[in-house]
Amino acid sequence: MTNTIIHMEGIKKHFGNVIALNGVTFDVSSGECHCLLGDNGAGKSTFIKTMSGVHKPTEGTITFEGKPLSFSSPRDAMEAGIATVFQDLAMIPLMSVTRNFFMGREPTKGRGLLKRFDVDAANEVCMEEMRKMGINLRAPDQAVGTLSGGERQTVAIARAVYFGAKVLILDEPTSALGVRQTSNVLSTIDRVRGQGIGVVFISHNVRHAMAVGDRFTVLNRGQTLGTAKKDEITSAELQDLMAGGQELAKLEGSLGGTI
Amino acid sequence: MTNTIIHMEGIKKHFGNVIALNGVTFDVSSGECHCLLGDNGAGKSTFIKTMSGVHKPTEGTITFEGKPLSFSSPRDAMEAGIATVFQDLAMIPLMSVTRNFFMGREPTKGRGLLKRFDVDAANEVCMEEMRKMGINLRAPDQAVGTLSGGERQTVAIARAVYFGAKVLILDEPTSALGVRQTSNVLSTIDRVRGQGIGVVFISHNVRHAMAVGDRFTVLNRGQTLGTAKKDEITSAELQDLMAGGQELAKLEGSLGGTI
Amino acid sequence: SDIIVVAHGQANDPFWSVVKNGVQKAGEDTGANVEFRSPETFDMVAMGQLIDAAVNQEPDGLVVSIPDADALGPAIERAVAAGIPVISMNSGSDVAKGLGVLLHVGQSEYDAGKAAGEKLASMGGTKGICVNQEVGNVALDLRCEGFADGFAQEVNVIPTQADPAEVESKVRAALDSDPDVDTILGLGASLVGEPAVAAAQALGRDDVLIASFDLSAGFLKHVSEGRAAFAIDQQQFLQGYLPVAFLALNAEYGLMPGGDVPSGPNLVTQDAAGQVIELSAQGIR
Amino acid sequence: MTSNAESTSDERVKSESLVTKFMKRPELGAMGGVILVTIFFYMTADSTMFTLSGTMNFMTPAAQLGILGIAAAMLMIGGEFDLSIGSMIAFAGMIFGVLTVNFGLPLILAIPLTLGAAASVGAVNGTIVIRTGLPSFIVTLAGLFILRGVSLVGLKLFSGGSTQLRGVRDALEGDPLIEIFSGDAFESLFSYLASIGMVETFKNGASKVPGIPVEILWFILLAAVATYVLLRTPVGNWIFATGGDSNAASNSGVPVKKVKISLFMLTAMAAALVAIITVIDAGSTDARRGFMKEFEAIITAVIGGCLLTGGYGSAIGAFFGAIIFGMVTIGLTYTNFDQDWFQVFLGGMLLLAVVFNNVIRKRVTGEH
Amino acid sequence: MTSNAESTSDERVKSESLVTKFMKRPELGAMGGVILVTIFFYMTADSTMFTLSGTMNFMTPAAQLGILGIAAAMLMIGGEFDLSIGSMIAFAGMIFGVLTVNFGLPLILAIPLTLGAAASVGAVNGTIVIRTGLPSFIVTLAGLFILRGVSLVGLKLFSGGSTQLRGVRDALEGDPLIEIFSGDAFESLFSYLASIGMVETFKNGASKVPGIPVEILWFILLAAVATYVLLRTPVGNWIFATGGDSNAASNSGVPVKKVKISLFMLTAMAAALVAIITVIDAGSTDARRGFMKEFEAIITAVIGGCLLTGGYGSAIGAFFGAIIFGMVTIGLTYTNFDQDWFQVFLGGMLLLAVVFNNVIRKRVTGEH
Ligand SMILES: Nc1ncnc2c1ncn2[C@@H]1O[C@H](COP(=O)(O)OP(=O)(O)OP(=O)(O)O)[C@@H](O)[C@H]1O
Ligand SMILES: Nc1ncnc2c1ncn2[C@@H]1O[C@H](COP(=O)(O)OP(=O)(O)OP(=O)(O)O)[C@@H](O)[C@H]1O
Ligand SMILES: [Mg+2]
Ligand SMILES: [Mg+2]
Repeated sequence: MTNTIIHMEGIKKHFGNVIALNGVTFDVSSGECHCLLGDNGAGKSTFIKTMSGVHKPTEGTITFEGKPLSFSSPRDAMEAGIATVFQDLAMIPLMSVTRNFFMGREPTKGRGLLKRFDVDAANEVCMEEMRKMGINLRAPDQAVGTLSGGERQTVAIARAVYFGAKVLILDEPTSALGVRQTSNVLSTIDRVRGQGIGVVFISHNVRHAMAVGDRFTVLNRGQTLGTAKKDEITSAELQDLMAGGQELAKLEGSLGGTI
Repeated sequence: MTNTIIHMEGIKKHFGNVIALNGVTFDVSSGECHCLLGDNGAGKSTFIKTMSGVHKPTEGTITFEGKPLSFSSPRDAMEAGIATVFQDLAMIPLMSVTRNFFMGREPTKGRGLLKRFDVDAANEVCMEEMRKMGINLRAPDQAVGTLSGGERQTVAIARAVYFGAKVLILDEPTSALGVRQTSNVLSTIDRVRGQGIGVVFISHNVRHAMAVGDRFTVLNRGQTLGTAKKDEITSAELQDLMAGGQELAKLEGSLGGTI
Repeated sequence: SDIIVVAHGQANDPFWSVVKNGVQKAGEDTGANVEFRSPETFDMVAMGQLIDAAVNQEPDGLVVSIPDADALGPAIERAVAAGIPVISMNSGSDVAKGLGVLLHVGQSEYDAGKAAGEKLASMGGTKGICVNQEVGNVALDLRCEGFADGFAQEVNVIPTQADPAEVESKVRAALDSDPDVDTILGLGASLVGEPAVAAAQALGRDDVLIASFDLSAGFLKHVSEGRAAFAIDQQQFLQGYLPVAFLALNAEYGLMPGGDVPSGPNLVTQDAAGQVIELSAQGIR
Repeated sequence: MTSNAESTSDERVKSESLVTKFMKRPELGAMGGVILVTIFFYMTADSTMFTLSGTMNFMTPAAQLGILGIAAAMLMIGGEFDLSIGSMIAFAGMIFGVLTVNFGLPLILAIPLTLGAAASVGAVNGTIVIRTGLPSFIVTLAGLFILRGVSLVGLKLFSGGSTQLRGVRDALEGDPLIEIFSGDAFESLFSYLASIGMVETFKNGASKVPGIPVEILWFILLAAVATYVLLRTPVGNWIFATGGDSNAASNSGVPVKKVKISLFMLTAMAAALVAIITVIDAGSTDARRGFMKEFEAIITAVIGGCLLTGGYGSAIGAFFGAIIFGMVTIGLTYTNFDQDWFQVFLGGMLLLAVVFNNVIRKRVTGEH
Repeated sequence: MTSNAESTSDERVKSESLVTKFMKRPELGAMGGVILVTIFFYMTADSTMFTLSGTMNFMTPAAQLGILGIAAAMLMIGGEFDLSIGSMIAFAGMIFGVLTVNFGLPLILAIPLTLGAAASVGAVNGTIVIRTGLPSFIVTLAGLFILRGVSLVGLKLFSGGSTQLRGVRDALEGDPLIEIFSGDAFESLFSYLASIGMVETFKNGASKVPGIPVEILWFILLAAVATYVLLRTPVGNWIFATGGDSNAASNSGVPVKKVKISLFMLTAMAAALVAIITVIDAGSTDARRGFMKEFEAIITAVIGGCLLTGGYGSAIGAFFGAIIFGMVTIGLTYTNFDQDWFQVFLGGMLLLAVVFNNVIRKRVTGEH
């Protein structure tokens, strides 16, 4: 693949005596949606955090646009064009929606000493982006801490989509979303992929993954189980891999095969 | 219904100038799973928080086992036999899994001045309950803050199931769970319902709701859209109600009708 | 010989830094190995512990100030019982003998306050305030008490914190709200005396009599130029110097004076102030 | 993508009066306290307290405290404390005194050097906090002791044995910059006002208020700039984010470390500014300057509505907090109460002021 | 339900040495500081510092501080501060002095009454904090001023105008309970040990160590009880939960309000205990007793690893923290350093001790 944006090779990550990642290899190309799947605690979040500069890998190399690179902070990764929706959302509850939306990348107006945070423009962009995702905010200065779970998650997604220049990483972005918002997010993924952005999508929902994914990598207990293209695998096989090969409890019948 | 455990009538809740609930009526009987559905920000979490004693309703009455009642704290609700998995989980990140599991209801041994927290028994119960849900903890004294998102959610669910004597309220319990854990939770709901416990289940996943729900109540913008029995409604109808009647984005084809 | 000094005032307090300079000078002059110690704040419990620590080292002589005989008594008695010669200085003249202390060098705080009060009354003061920057410090409270008794007119105590700006504002407030106040006694020259003069100047009240305990170069300048009445000098350099010198001599030759040494009070008025300024700037007076 | 039919009006929002909107701003809560305290003294204190000269009198210490308090508030919003600012006043005062008296430097050099020295200490504090991950409470506590100790040693060294270094005023006689850092501003205006009777005068006709003490102007300036920075610039957003959750902020691309170090430098420089103003004013400096001021600065910030946990507060709040504190400390002297009750009174008034503006705010905004 | 095949051994956990496990406990980190400080003084101080009598000497202030520090640590773990404990020492001392001297009550009455008075003030503090939702910092700050002011007024009233009340020792002469609250324990044992030469004596033959000062025993007792409560009882779990996130704790059924009020009562009573011990020991009390102790108690807790944000820390940590602080403050007098450098030294040692145990802990546990 000539258009690989980011390539991670043999990533290991230890927390004290806990081995969270034990050699994971992964890449994402422009214009594709690469799904990262796996059981709870498999290491997905830890992995994407090394990709977005939050954690330094204990071992392994990162190649960004062909050059070896190591992000020393999330800001570096962001400036390289990587935007992330973290599983814990990285929101400040006491701050307003707009301030959270633009945190770290505030639009300014004016010049020199008068260069200031362009609050009006920011409010407008923020309301508009949220509306695109299916949430009508009451006011852009509502504190994020008083938003509902789904509203909050939508802020994080809208923010990442707005700033995701080259790679967009989404860690379980639809977990708290309603049906309408979920379908908006999935179609947004489709749209940005069309614009040549590489998307890393983490989900526990096989159906969501199958709906937008081009490739699927499954992690299990800190290691890669393998990568498959969309046409090489079925929902059922994927679900089996995600469960780490262990049996599922009954009830499946009424769920129609996939959870 | 003679076996109604809790009945909430005309519940309103205002936060300053925000109207979160505008007259919601809801009840749950023993041995049933009553699903509470609705769009993001519809007021589901706010509603169940009034049910579990966290918020005092601005207006409206609560009848518990036939007697009018008002919980003055979550502890009261808990002592009445209501256990809740909150959407934000109500976990203390710095504390160990076991300590979180038993927070507020610690098992003791010994007597009088020597009455003490029975740490060993607690650890054992906690590990065992987590295992039942499909999570093998490394150690019961790991801090909850270092657990993965799904692991953490599982602790909250296992705790509520363990202590839910009469009513079990689950606010989007499966949002961060893997397929294996999800199927465990769904089958757990089925099991406790069989034991005569009333379950309130909030979800955005129509399929999960259909899989375990007996009745479905849909909230929209702080008001009840209506309640339906399982055999009175189809998935598609339900999903339509949950989206608040608004159109969904495309992509549905590949999702096979339900999100 | 080893001599340890335990005092209740801190090394960064202008008054006590002069005492400490006296201690050091005596150490240099006699060749004794001296150490000056004090608790971090006016704290009798901590001071007792410091005396205990000193006693444990069994020095050849111990110098203490005794602002609270009840609290420090046991520790001092322990030193005496251990055979360590003890001299008290600064405060405690009335109780020293009873504790087995050999002699006392200093001035009674109460008497000094009283002397100041009498002098201010004789200069025509009719209503006074006593500005206390550390209320609850018994040594300072005694000064105000003495002042009130010696002045024999109405005296109000103004408590303040150790901040010159606040002292200045409070003195202004006191003068502003009660024009009858015409006499101010400060309990520290740089912390109270100087701001008090500034406050009176700002209000154009040249008639106010201002006196202060202890010396500072700035306050002495005010005295010499007539903006303040006088400063009360305990000559605390002596309180540091003499006991150390006595104990050093005692260790070497067994010498010891036969009675207490009064180091003050000495009122520094306009004529004397000029010559004292330089010495004060060097931390000797 | 979704229907834009719903306009901005929302059936789930009750309409809100202007007063409510106003009271929701935390900084304005502290104003309630100021009003309460003013009313109290208006009724109990001597009338001279609220004359122009009386007001200047309690505003001067309030301004000195407020300069520190506003800086402390910004640092606290950024999630950290600085306990060394009190000692920093003594330290910066010592540096400034030595530069002007012993080295004879003019203000144009002495002031930048003093501010620079303070800023570098602040940078060291910040760097230690960030490198070690220790709470700033304990790191700057060490700074509290160390700086105070160094000031003592330095003063003794440069004054030849005394803990006081004097002669600053003489050394700066005629310095062109002295007007900005000491004395009173608008002097001619005030003497004009006095001559036409708009300002009280002494019996001899001189104006009772020679001008506005410069620290008050600095105080107001700092409050305005700090408010602007906090609310209207990207950096302000970073400060709130850093204090709200430094992990989340860092994950969102906020340069958390730089923000924190800059804030430590800012508080240190605010302390140095207070030191410069007070040292020129008094003409001398000593080792006890600024004693306990770190504490009062934090009090000021908290009265003004800052949360100790960070991420919430305002500079305007600290501004009013300083005025409340200044008014209460000085005010009792204007009353006829027994001065022994000073501390009881101070504590009681502080509590009352804070509780009062809390009650008002809750009543008005309908929170629980 | 799921396979139980996986045994407890997990391929994703590296094995861990005993040392690592040990060092992971935060409280033991503070031990590193104690060791460092000990080594330092062992090399620089007079050899008498680590004799039995020297040890008792620095342990006495450490114990008095530690009693406060452990209580403050528990309160801090519970998410609150109490700035009024320093003043509470003066207040409780005043009450105790008045009860014994002016009213002539025996200890069996005076002590419960004093503790009761302190506890009710603590309860008031706690109730105000909970009712108003104000930060405890500001509420107890008001308490700091009020209690100190009341002590001053009370002392003046009952001592006839002085700020000092004397004669407690005489009033309690022969009281049977006095042994528990003052002086030294195991006196006969120690004089026996001295007579056989196991304990150092003065030149004149008297034992240098009359016994173990009772405060040290109280200190150890309190540390043990507090540790037991925190780690081994439901209440301990509630305290951690309350401080960690009072919302989440309350939602999980922890009686957050009761926990907080009890902790405020506890700290107040700890201060009263220190007051009783020191007043009997000194035989007098004055209005400045306990000045700044609130501050030192918080320092102690923080050195011992408590987080200011609550929810984390230990009583054992505070125990070692108090020993570090006591050793550093008294230790300097055993060395030849000039007293002028005392504060520089104190600050430096504190920072060093804290940084050191932090570095050690990180190195050992492999955290970053
Ligand atoms: N800071 C940490 N210290 C110790 N262990 C950690 C830490 N962070 C993560 N872990 C452990 O590493 C493992 C991987 O966690 P991670 O969050 O990456 O899982 P995940 O795949 O994202 O799971 P989920 O689907 O539940 O979100 C977990 O078992 C977790 O307990
Ligand atoms: N404390 C609060 N102050 C102001 N508004 C609030 C507060 N809590 C909730 N709200 C508002 O009330 C509405 C209902 O919130 P709630 O959390 O109940 O929604 P929800 O149905 O649970 O949504 P989700 O599915 O996203 O979790 C939201 O619009 C939210 O912004
Ligand atoms: Mg995850
Ligand atoms: Mg919700």
